[in-house]
Order: sequence, then structure tokens, then C-alpha cells
Amino acid sequence: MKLSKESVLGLIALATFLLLAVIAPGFLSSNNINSMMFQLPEFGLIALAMMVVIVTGGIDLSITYIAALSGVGAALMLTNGYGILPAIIVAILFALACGAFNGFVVSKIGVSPILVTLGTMVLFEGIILAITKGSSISGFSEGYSLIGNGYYLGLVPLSIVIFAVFAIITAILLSKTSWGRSVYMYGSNETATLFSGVKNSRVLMKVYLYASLLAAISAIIMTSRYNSVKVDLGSSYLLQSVAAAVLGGTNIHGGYGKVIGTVYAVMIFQFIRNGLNLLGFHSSLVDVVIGAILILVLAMNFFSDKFKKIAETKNAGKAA
Amino acid sequence: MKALLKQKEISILAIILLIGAVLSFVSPVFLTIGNFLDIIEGNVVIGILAIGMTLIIITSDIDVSVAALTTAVAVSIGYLFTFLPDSWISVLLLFLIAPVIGLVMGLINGLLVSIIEIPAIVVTLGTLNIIAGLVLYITNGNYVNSTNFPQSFMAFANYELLGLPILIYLLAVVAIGTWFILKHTLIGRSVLAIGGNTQSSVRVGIDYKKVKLFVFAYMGFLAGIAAIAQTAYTKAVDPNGMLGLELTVIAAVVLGGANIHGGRGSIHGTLLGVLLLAIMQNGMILARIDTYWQNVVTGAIIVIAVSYDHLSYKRSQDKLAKIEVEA
Amino acid sequence: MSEYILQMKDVSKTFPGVKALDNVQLEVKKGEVHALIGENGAGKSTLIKILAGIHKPDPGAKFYFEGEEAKINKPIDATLKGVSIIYQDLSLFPNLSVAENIYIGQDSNKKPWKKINWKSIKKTADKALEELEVDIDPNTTVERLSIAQQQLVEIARALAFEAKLIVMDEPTSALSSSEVEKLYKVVDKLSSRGISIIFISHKLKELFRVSDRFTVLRDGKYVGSYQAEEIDEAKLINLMVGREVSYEKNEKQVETGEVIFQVKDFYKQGNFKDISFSLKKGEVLGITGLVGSGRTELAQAIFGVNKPDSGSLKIYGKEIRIRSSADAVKKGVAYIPEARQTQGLVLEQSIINNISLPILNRMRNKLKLLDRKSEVQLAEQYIKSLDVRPALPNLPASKLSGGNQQKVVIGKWLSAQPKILIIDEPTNGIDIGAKTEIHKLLRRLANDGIGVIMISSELPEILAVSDRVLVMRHGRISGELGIQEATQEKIMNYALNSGSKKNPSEALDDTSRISQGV
Amino acid sequence: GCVAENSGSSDSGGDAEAGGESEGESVQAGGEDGLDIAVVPKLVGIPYFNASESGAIEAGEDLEVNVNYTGPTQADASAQVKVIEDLISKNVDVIAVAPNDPASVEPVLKKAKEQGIHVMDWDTPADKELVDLSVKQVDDEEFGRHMAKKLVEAMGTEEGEIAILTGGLSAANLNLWIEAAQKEFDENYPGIEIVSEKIPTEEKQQVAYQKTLDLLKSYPDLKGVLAVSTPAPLGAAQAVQEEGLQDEVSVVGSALPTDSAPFLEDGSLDTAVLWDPGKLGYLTVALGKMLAEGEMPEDGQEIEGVGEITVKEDGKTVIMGPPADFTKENAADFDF
Ligand SMILES: Nc1ncnc2c1ncn2[C@@H]1O[C@H](COP(=O)(O)OP(=O)(O)OP(=O)(O)O)[C@@H](O)[C@H]1O
Ligand SMILES: Nc1ncnc2c1ncn2[C@@H]1O[C@H](COP(=O)(O)OP(=O)(O)OP(=O)(O)O)[C@@H](O)[C@H]1O
Ligand SMILES: [Mg+2]
Ligand SMILES: [Mg+2]
Repeated sequence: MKLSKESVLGLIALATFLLLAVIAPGFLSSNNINSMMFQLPEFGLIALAMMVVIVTGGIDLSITYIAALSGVGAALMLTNGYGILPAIIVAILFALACGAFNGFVVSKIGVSPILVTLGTMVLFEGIILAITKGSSISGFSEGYSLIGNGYYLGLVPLSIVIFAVFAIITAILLSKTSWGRSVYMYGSNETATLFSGVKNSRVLMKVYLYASLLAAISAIIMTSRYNSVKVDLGSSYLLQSVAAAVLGGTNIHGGYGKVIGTVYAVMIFQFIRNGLNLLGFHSSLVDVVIGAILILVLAMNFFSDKFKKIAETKNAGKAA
Repeated sequence: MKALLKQKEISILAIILLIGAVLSFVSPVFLTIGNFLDIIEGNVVIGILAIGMTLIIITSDIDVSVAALTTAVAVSIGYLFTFLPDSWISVLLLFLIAPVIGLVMGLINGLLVSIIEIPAIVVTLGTLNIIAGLVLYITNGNYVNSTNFPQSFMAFANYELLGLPILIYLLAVVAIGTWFILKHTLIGRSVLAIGGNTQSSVRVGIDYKKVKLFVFAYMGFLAGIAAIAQTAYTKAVDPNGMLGLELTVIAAVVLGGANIHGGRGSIHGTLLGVLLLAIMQNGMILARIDTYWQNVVTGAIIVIAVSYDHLSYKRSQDKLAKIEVEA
Repeated sequence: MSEYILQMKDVSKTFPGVKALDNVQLEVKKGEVHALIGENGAGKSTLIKILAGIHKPDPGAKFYFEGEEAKINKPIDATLKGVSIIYQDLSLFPNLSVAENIYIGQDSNKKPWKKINWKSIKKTADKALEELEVDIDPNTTVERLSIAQQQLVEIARALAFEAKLIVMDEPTSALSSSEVEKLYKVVDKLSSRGISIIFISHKLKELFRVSDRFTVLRDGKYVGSYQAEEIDEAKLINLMVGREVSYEKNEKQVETGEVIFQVKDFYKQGNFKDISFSLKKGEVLGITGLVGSGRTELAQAIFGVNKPDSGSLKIYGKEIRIRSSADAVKKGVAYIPEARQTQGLVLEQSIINNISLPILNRMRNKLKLLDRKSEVQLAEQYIKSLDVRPALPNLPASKLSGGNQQKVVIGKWLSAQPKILIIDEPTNGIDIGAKTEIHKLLRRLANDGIGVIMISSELPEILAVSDRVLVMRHGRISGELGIQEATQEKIMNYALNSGSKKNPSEALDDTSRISQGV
Repeated sequence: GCVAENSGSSDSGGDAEAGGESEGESVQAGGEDGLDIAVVPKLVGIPYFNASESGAIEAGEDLEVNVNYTGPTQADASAQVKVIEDLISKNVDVIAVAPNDPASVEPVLKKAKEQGIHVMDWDTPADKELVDLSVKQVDDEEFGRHMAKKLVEAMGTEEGEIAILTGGLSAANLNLWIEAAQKEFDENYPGIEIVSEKIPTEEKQQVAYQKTLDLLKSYPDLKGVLAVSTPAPLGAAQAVQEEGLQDEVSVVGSALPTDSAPFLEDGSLDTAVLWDPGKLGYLTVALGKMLAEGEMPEDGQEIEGVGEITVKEDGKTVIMGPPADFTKENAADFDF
């Protein structure tokens, strides 16, 4: 069997789905499937953003606050009577400004990403607090709420369509463009990449900008879905998104990571949370199960790698 | 490199002095001994955890489960209090049991990292979820207050020696002990070695798996001690009280000059990192900074500090003349 | 007691997809210097790693130490048998001091809580460094040393170990020849003390200088073992590659054309000064000098990764500014670095991805998306023309032997079709067969109109390939020689003496700092 | 208003509990095929909501309904919405929610209503238009002003500096109380000076303790601390206790009596003001059952196990009763 890490994960996602369909009452109801589709995109987008940064060997601890700040941008526009489009544009601009700041300090000054984003995490949170004084901004138009709550063609939640589109765009950008290739190469060995005539700082800048763009899209969906924004919008997704990225096979030291893996990981998280909820598990135990799965899947990768190596060696031995 | 290492720590010291100067200018209380003791005592737990984290970061790993680990031990301590008789022997016993509980959990992290070769961040994210979830499930978040504490423990918690709270001594012992391990024992040097170059360490016969096991177990051990300190400091056991503390701990270590890619880091640097964060926390109220702007100030200082530190490092690197060019 | 310190029998090693060793044997006598030779990828390093306990051999292999059978499962087992290994890519700890690097590993089997005795560490280090007669401060951290100095630290470590068998995998590739001489002396001294040495090198002359016996590998197979007296260079080459190769002077392109590249007044504080030269079409310009004379810094400054304080460049008479390596590639300047593994290649990535990296923008289809097919084609083309082995385009570069890695780097830069190619120590660690191939290639490139600047410390290489030679000394150009007038002596004179007030005896001592061996 | 909202953490540590947004603690009680009443707190696993959980479960047993008490592990609006969505999937009869952010539950409550589920809020009000019933422990305005009065009373003077601690800057109900308290000071005690903006304590006793230490140093004339959110009064009192300032600095805040006991004892905490959260849980379930059975509560109605309730003019806002003061004298009488 020559299954890639990602396909194995896909099978695990499928197995989880089937298992829960059997044991969790109401898991397969159209209502539940729908609500899962509404729940997944906001986290999925943050996880993709995190993945792209991790592929460069970095991490973006400020990503959820970028999302929150971008949501604040949209909220300010909407509550001041601007239309949906200007609000979306401002949300994206807010996020890009944050991303550009991160990108600047990381790529031009050269400070390591974990340090920079530890700082900007607090900084962006502070900016939100200074703007909102800690209270939530809410009460957006009906039209805006359709982004997160509406259906595309009356069938599929619009937000999951948006997520799918961005997942595909991310996959294409990473695997099919020279920027994407440079991201992987930079993640593996930045010196050699620089010595190959790649503009590292530009590559990195684009990484942080792109991650913040994804955060902005997530923020738009969240603000629309929850009809409000507060300083902690999406903050619980921070370490979870790291977990989803690595569960999805992304190398935490950089150089490897695929969109499809992260998507499968996000789906597994979604199925399990929802299924265990339906089964009436104590919410703390849901965390326990997620933690256990994270470790188990990675342990499985380890053992299957080992097995594969042994098998390959044997084959090569025979061939030689 | 020693000179450079010093350089790195000197730049954070410079930042601390600068902030300290500003603070003592705006607030007369800042430069008092009482305030300093408060700052240090209030950061003993972070300090102890950061010291353990330093070793892990030197080996180029990371442990995000520390806060959960410490909480788990603290909760166990609260539970033990209902058993242990009210005597100083109980306090001693606590110093045996708590570190061992921590050690066992640390060992689990270590085994998964070294034997199963799962990246540390994944392992500890996993154990963070598992431990925190179980703690919450078992305790339901209920906290134990000091009415249930044995008097002997309260006496320990409030004990002062030569005018200094006992917890400060605890931090000092941990710091000096760890410094000694790092500087003067074989295992300590191996920690630095595998951080510097894992492949080389394999070749010279260092069992890097054992070393990794050690750093995580030691982290667990220190988490056990930190749990005692936490319980003595807050005089309560709060299952939610340390949520999110792991990032502060990591921040302190990296601000203190440890390199997350491994090989570099020191105990005194880490303590300086803890001090920097502590002074900023303390300074916000003393400097009477508007509540809503405190995070902006803190965040900006962190970004400026790490950028300044990095720029001065780069400049010193550039200045290193490589070749003696004749005039 | 056996006369052999080490016997390895029936050693095979299979990597996924490659049979690196096939029933190889190696027998080393006590006190002898035993040369292990073979082409790039012949399996030398792999054999050594098996001896070291890093790789497990396929079942059936047998090891004997002093006649007694032994098992080696992990590095410490080898250490305990008195084996000390200096790897091709070194195994130092950049963050630790020289003294500690020398000491490390000695106590690996001791209790982890053992207290370190810093005094005795310093003493041991001092002694070992003294024995090597090198002037390195044992307190500096290794990351501040040059590659050559690092290699010496490795050797000092083996000395300090008091090993019975020292393996040196291409120890001289980064050493200047005075250091090489010192090394030979040390080798002689060690073998006279009864310590055995396995010496791996591609420099045949030096092998004949030090070795008592030769074991030859070809394509992972054992060819034979020979006394030094019973063979000569030509025969060895024949055994290694299965055909005859000679290290001949390349034909010069006499009619060089217009000036295509000019460097003017390059200056960088603490690195180089007053650098001006020009390069004509069809010409190979050799730059040589002592190790540490600033050649690499200069090349990297031209290439834009290491910005000069002042200076200007012209290509085809047009003034250009290179602010980054990306600029350089765009303007047609390529640089092949000397540090292959860290600067030259992205080791974990496939050969394809490495080769196409500098020209990703040219690998795009109409939709601006990467075209995998043309990438594969490109890679296959260079794998074939440079004879990269194994010829598997999807293999990560880390799985190639050192020499084959270099070929990939060259392929990568040829694919960029540069106007100017700067190549730094092009044949470091490359076997003689491949070496002549690379020389021919450089010449061919020059004939095709590419300006080639070749930095090399090997004078025979400089003389064989260049049309003109620049000599650098302490960050300045100390002399320029046309190939007709250039001789090793003249070059050496410039490398040492331009305007120098050094006293002659010191200068004399330096004479050998440019390597003269092949 | 929940007094223990775990939100708006504002340190560099940030919000870091991985997987913390998970949802769905659930406890079943009562009859097999009776009504399903879901009670959603702001978060589970803190003492305050544990206390209301036991009340809710007790009510479920007494009234023979299935009580499903479930919420996120962090006071996160989006996590709470997911819990409610899953409850809709489970097709319960009544959802009673204590919203972390009233606006953010609006869409999902609408959806619940569309599915024919009865929707109510408890502890903290949601959008008035949406809910069929709104259960409140106290009147926010009254509660805030009451705490302010208690503080002045404890200080024994109507002049002097005071500081206000809060759980988190973004907790809506805490902000309401603080505003009310400030109004009370402005209107009736002009001599009271509030030294700083409200200070966030991340819902942690330790942080409240440290901030109070800093406050005591920074403002040596400080006379009182008003600490809003359950851990904050404990931390403030701990600081006062350790500095031995029981007689100089008064602390008043919202806390549970058992937690407060050690501080009430020596006067480092003067008064804890709260209500019985268990009763609140009980009342919520009782009213939920009424709602599902088509009844509406009336003003002055006696609810068994709770007492007499007040219903406001709008007919759907129910107030459980006046706040309770816990002091040295009576703290031992309570078991929550
Ligand atoms: N880790 C590995 N995985 C797969 N193949 C490997 C690995 N290491 C070496 N090889 C292969 O084994 C063969 C022998 O390589 P080795 O490094 O021993 O050559 P060498 O004789 O030392 O060559 P050089 O002179 O170029 O250093 C090569 O074909 C190489 O590609
Ligand atoms: N990492 C480093 N830190 C400090 N000094 C270094 C470092 N690397 C190299 N050097 C020193 O810089 C000087 C110039 O080295 P450079 O590589 O430019 O010389 P070179 O003429 O290219 O010689 P070669 O390429 O043969 O080593 C040398 O003296 C070397 O010791
Ligand atoms: Mg080799
Ligand atoms: Mg060089």
C-alpha cells in the first residue's frame, strides 16, 4: 500500500464520520450536517492560515487577534452605516495591515516569528481593547448576516463554499505557483533558498499577508454568524489551529504541509466535537479525546513510517 | 560565542534598566524593596517553569503543557491536604510527592517525544488537552481555599527568612540547581550539545533520546515544585487559575535570549526575561497607564525589545571583521 | 593477537531504492594508514557510518576488533572499541567551546550526573591543539571558526580520545596545504605510535604521501586491497573508475572577446578593498589565494547576498546594481557556493525542486502556474548531462553522496543560463573522474560565451582551467597573471608577498598554504 | 449577570487553552420521556456555574423533566453558539441560555425558535425580542448600586479613594454593574474618588491579588476596593490580608460565601454580595417547564424551592429576588 500521510488521514476522517453516524443519535440528520457545515469554515480558515505560516518554519500566535481586529474593522463600518462591501474591504485592510506589520518585523528585521507574534498578539489585542473598550460591537444588517448564515443556491451553507474556494486557492498557490514553491523551499533551508536567488523577505511578507487575509475571511464569517464582535473573537482557535495543522501532517519545523491534510484534520476535529456533544459527553472529556487523537495519529504515522522503511529496504534488497 | 551570549543578555538587561528608569521616574514606589520582593514573589511560579522550559528550548523543543501539568499537581496537592496530618512532616512529604507526580507526567511527554518521535509541540498540545480536560472533568472547576489547608502548610507559605519570603529561596534553589546541572554535569552539557547539533551528538555517542527524556521529565519535576509554590502563593487551588500561562513562560524564556532553534539559552537570561515581563505587569498600574492601553504598551514593548535585541545582535555580527584588510 | 585492528566482512547495506554496499570487506592492520578510495557514491562514507554504528548493515556482516568478533549497534559501541571518526561533514557543536568540542563524547557512557571537570577539559584540549600545532583559542565557540579550523578541532578531538583507530573522511578538503602538511605529520606520528588510520580522500597524491595500503570500492562493490608499493596513480584510477582518466590541461580558447563583466572599486569594511577587475567573453578567470583571503566574501558581495559598502558592476558595458541574490539571477549572475549542504542545496527537497529553484519564474505556463512537466524535463536533462547517480529526479538531495550533490548544485545553476558564473571551490570533495568532467564543463561554458569566474585553492586546478589568474591576499588583489606566464611559484609569490613587509621566514612558512596536490 | 465570566484575558499569555472551545457538558436528570430542557451557562467548570448546575439538576428531579446542562469550557461566544446548534440538532424542548455575548446568540436563537423550540435566557439577558422568558437573579442596576453602598458602609466614610477590579474588560454584565456603581458614587457620594479605570483581572484570583498589591503601593491612601467577578474579591482580600490593612482598606465584591469565608473571617473582605446560584438554576428549570407547558409566571408568584418572584411590566422578565449579603456572621450558613 502506498498511501500518503494525507490519504491515511482522510480515511481516519471517513472512519470517524461513519463511526459517529452509527453511534451518535442525530449525527446524520440534515439539520446536524448543516450545522457542522456552518461551524467548520471559520476554524478551517484559521487553521489554513496557521498552516501556511508553519510551512515556513514559523508560527503566528497573533492570528486570532488579527481576525478579531479585522472583525472590529468590519463592525465599525457596518454600525456606522456603510454597506457590506466597504465593510468587507475594511476588514481585509485591517488584517493586511496586521499581516504586513508581522511580515515586516519577521522578514525585514529578521526577528524569529514566535517572538514577533507573541508581541503582536498582545499588541493587536490591546488595539482592539483601546477601540472597543472591551465591549462588543453588534447589530449588523440582515444582508451581512447571510454570509455566515445563508445558503448558496439554497442548498449548501455559503460559508462552507467560501471555505472550499479558499482551500482550493491555497492549495493552488502553494503547490502550483513559484511563491508556493519558494515557501516550501524557504521552510526547508532559508540560506540555500536565498543563495538560489529567491527574494526571501518578499516570500515571507506574502506569507504573513496571505495568512492575515485568510484570518480576515474567517473574521467576516464569524462576525456575520455571531452578529457581533468582541476582543476574544475566535481566540480559542489559536492553539487548536496549530494542532489541526500538525495533525494534518504539516512539519512543525517547516518545509512540508498540505492543504488537504489540514482540511481533513479540521474535519476530524469537527466530527468529534459534534458527535461527542450529541452523545452527551462532558465537554472537558471532548478535549481529552481530541488530545488523545492528536497523539495517536502522530504515533501511528511514526509506526507506519517505520514499517514502510523496513518494507522498502526489503524490496530494494530483493531488487538489487 | 560566550561574548555574544553575554551581549544578548546585556541587551535585555538594558531594556529592563530603561523601563525601570522610566518607572522609577513616574512612580516613587517602584524602586522600593517591598515592591521588588512583591514582583519576585509574584513570579516565582513563572520563574520555576521558565527555568525548566529553558532546558527544553535549548534542545530546540517546546512544552505547551506546563501550565496544565502544574495545575494537575496543584489539584493533587489540594486533594492530599485532606489526607495529610497537620504537621511539618506533611510539608516535607509534599516536597517529595508533588515533584514525583509532576515527574511522571513529564516522563510521559518525554517518552512520546523521544521514543515515538512525535514533535514536542504536538505531544504537549495533546497532553495539554488531555490533562486540562481531565482536571476540569474531575474537579469540575471547583477550587479549594485555604480553610482546608493544614496549618503547617500555611506556616510554610508565610515563612520568611531574613526578611525574604520562602518562595524566593525556592526559586533561588531551583535556579542555582539548574544552572549547576546545565554547566557542570554531563547531562547538562548533553542538553546543550543536542541543541547545538543533534546529528553530531549521535555521532559522539550521546544518547539524545535519553537527554530529551530528561529535559521533559525535569520540566515535570519543576512543574511539581511550581505547583507547591503556586499553592503557597495563592493559598488556594484553582483549576482555572493558570490557564494560558504557558505562553507567558515561553515568552519569558525567548525574551531571555534562548534560541527556539536550540543550542542557546541560559538560566540568568531566562530570569531576566521573567523580570522584564514582571516589571511590565507591575509597572502598568504604578505608571497609571490607562487600562485600555496597557496591552498596546506591553505588546509594543515586546516587539520593540525583540527587534532591538535582534538588530543589535546583527550589528555586532556585521562588525566582526572577517579579514584583516590592509589599509 | 591478530595483526589486524579491524576486519569488516560481508558488509552490505541497502537503502530504500539503492544498494549502497554489496558484500564489501575492509581489513586494517595495526599502525597502518589505510586509504579507502572510490568514486563519488562508491560507498565509502556509508561503510564508515556502519563502522561507527550510525547505520545498521544488512544481516550477515561480521566485525572483528583485534581478531575478536564484536557487535556494533550504536555509536558508543564503536567508541568503546577505540574507534574515532572524523566525518566528511564534521560533527561539531557550533554553540560549544572548542575545548568542550574536543572533550565531548569521552564520557558518553558515564553516569549522566557525573560532574564535569572543566580544568581537565581545558588541559586535554590544550594538549591536543598543541600536538597539532594549531593556534586556536580553546575558549572560543566553534561557530566562529573557519571550516578549516573546525576540521582541525575534529582531529584534535580524535587525538584527545586516544583512539586506536581513527577514520578521516576527506579531512583535507577544506585545509590549506600548510595545514595539510601538519596533518600528515600528525598522521605519521599517530601511526608510528601504533594507531591505525583509515584515510578517505579524492586527492590521490596525498594518499600516496600518507598511505601504506589501499582498499578500492566501485559502485558499492569491493574491488581489492593493495600495498602502496604495488600500484601507482594511474592504476588506482583505473581500478576506481574502470577506465583511464588523466588530469590534463584544458585547451585554452585563445581569442578572448570583448569585456563582458567589470567589477570596480569593490570595498567592504573588514572583508575586502580596492577590488577591480574585468572578465572577457570566452574567458575563465581563476581567483586564488590563501584560505581566508576574502575570495568567498567578494564573490558573495558580487552576488548580492553580502552587500559591499561601495563599488560598481558592469555587464556588457551597462552599469548594473545588484542588491539581492534575486537581482543577481535576473541580471544573469550565478554563484555556486562552497558550502554545498547549507548554502547550495535544500537537502530535504527533491533534485527537481532544487534544480528549478532559481528559475521558477521560467517554469510557469500561460496561467502563471508551475509546469511540473517542464520541471521534470529540466531536472532529467541535467541529471543526464552531469551523470548524477542515482538518476532519480524525485530523490531528496540529502540522499546523494557529496559529489553527486555538487553536480546537482551545478545543474541548478546551469539551468539558470547565467551570463556570468562564479563558482567557489568547484571540485571540493569530488572524485577525479567527476573533477575532470567539471573542468571540461567550465571550459565549455566559457566557449559558449559565459563568463566564468572560478575560485579555487587548488593551484593545479587553477592552472588547468583558467585563462587568467587573480591572486588575493588579505582582502586585496595582489596580482594578476596571464595563463602563459602563470606558474605555481609566481602565484604563491603574489599570494604571500605583495607589498608585504613580512619577514621572509614567516612568508616561507606560508608558502604551502595553497594546496598543491590534486 | 454571571459573576465569574472567564473572558477577556488580557495578558501576554493570552487565550491559550487548546481545544478549549469545546462544548457540551451534559447531565441528564428526571424522567425518561418527559420534557427536555437545556440550560446553557456561559461556561462550565467554574464554581458559580457548578452551583447553578446542581440547582438545575435538582429541579429536574423534583419536576420530572430531563435537564441537559451544557456549555463551553471557555466563556467564548462562538463556542457557545456551537453548543446551542448541537442542542437544536438534539431537538430539545426548551433552551435557556446565559449568553456570553447577547448579540452573537441572536441568529442561533432565531433558528431555534424556527424549529419550534422555546427559547429563554437566564443569568444574563439575551435579545428581549427573541426570548419567551428572561430569568434574572437580581436587577443589574440595583445590584451595582447595592455593592457601591455596601462599600461606602464598610469604609465608614464617604470620602476617599477607591479602585474597581473587574473580571474582564469585555464582560457585559460586569460592566453594567460597574456603571451602576459608578452612578451611585457620582450621585450620592461625591467625596468618593475612583483612582483608575476598572482594572481587569483575567478572572483569576492570583491576578487580582497582584494587581491589588500594586494598587495598594501605587495609591497609599486607598480606602476601598470594589471587586466585581467571583475570583476578584478573593484576590483583593488576600492582598489586604497579607499587608495587614484590614482596618484601612475595605473590600466589597461579588463572591460565593464558602470561598469568601477565610477572608470574611478577619475582615479583609468586608461583604460579599451575591445570590444563590443554585436557586437560580432551579428557577430557570422550573420556569422552563412552565413555558413548555404553555404557562407564564405572574408577579408575586410563589415558586416552590425558590420563593416569591417578581415579574416586570413586560410580562417576561422575571427577577428572582434581592441580592444577598454574605458577611462574617452568616457566611457559614451557606453551602455554595
Ligand atoms: N541515507 C541514505 N539514504 C539513501 N541512500 C543513501 C543514503 N546515504 C547514502 N546513500 C547512497 O549510498 C551510496 C553511497 O554513498 P556514500 O555517501 O557512501 O558515497 P561516498 O563513497 O562517500 O561518496 P563521496 O565521495 O561523494 O562522498 C550513494 O549512492 C548514495 O546516494
Ligand atoms: N562563521 C564565521 N565566523 C567568523 N569568521 C569566519 C566565519 N567563517 C569564516 N570566517 C573567517 O573569514 C575569513 C575569510 O573567509 P573566506 O571564506 O572569505 O575566505 P576565502 O578566501 O574564500 O577562503 P576559503 O573559501 O578557501 O575558505 C577567514 O579568515 C575565516 O576564518
Ligand atoms: Mg563520502
Ligand atoms: Mg571560500
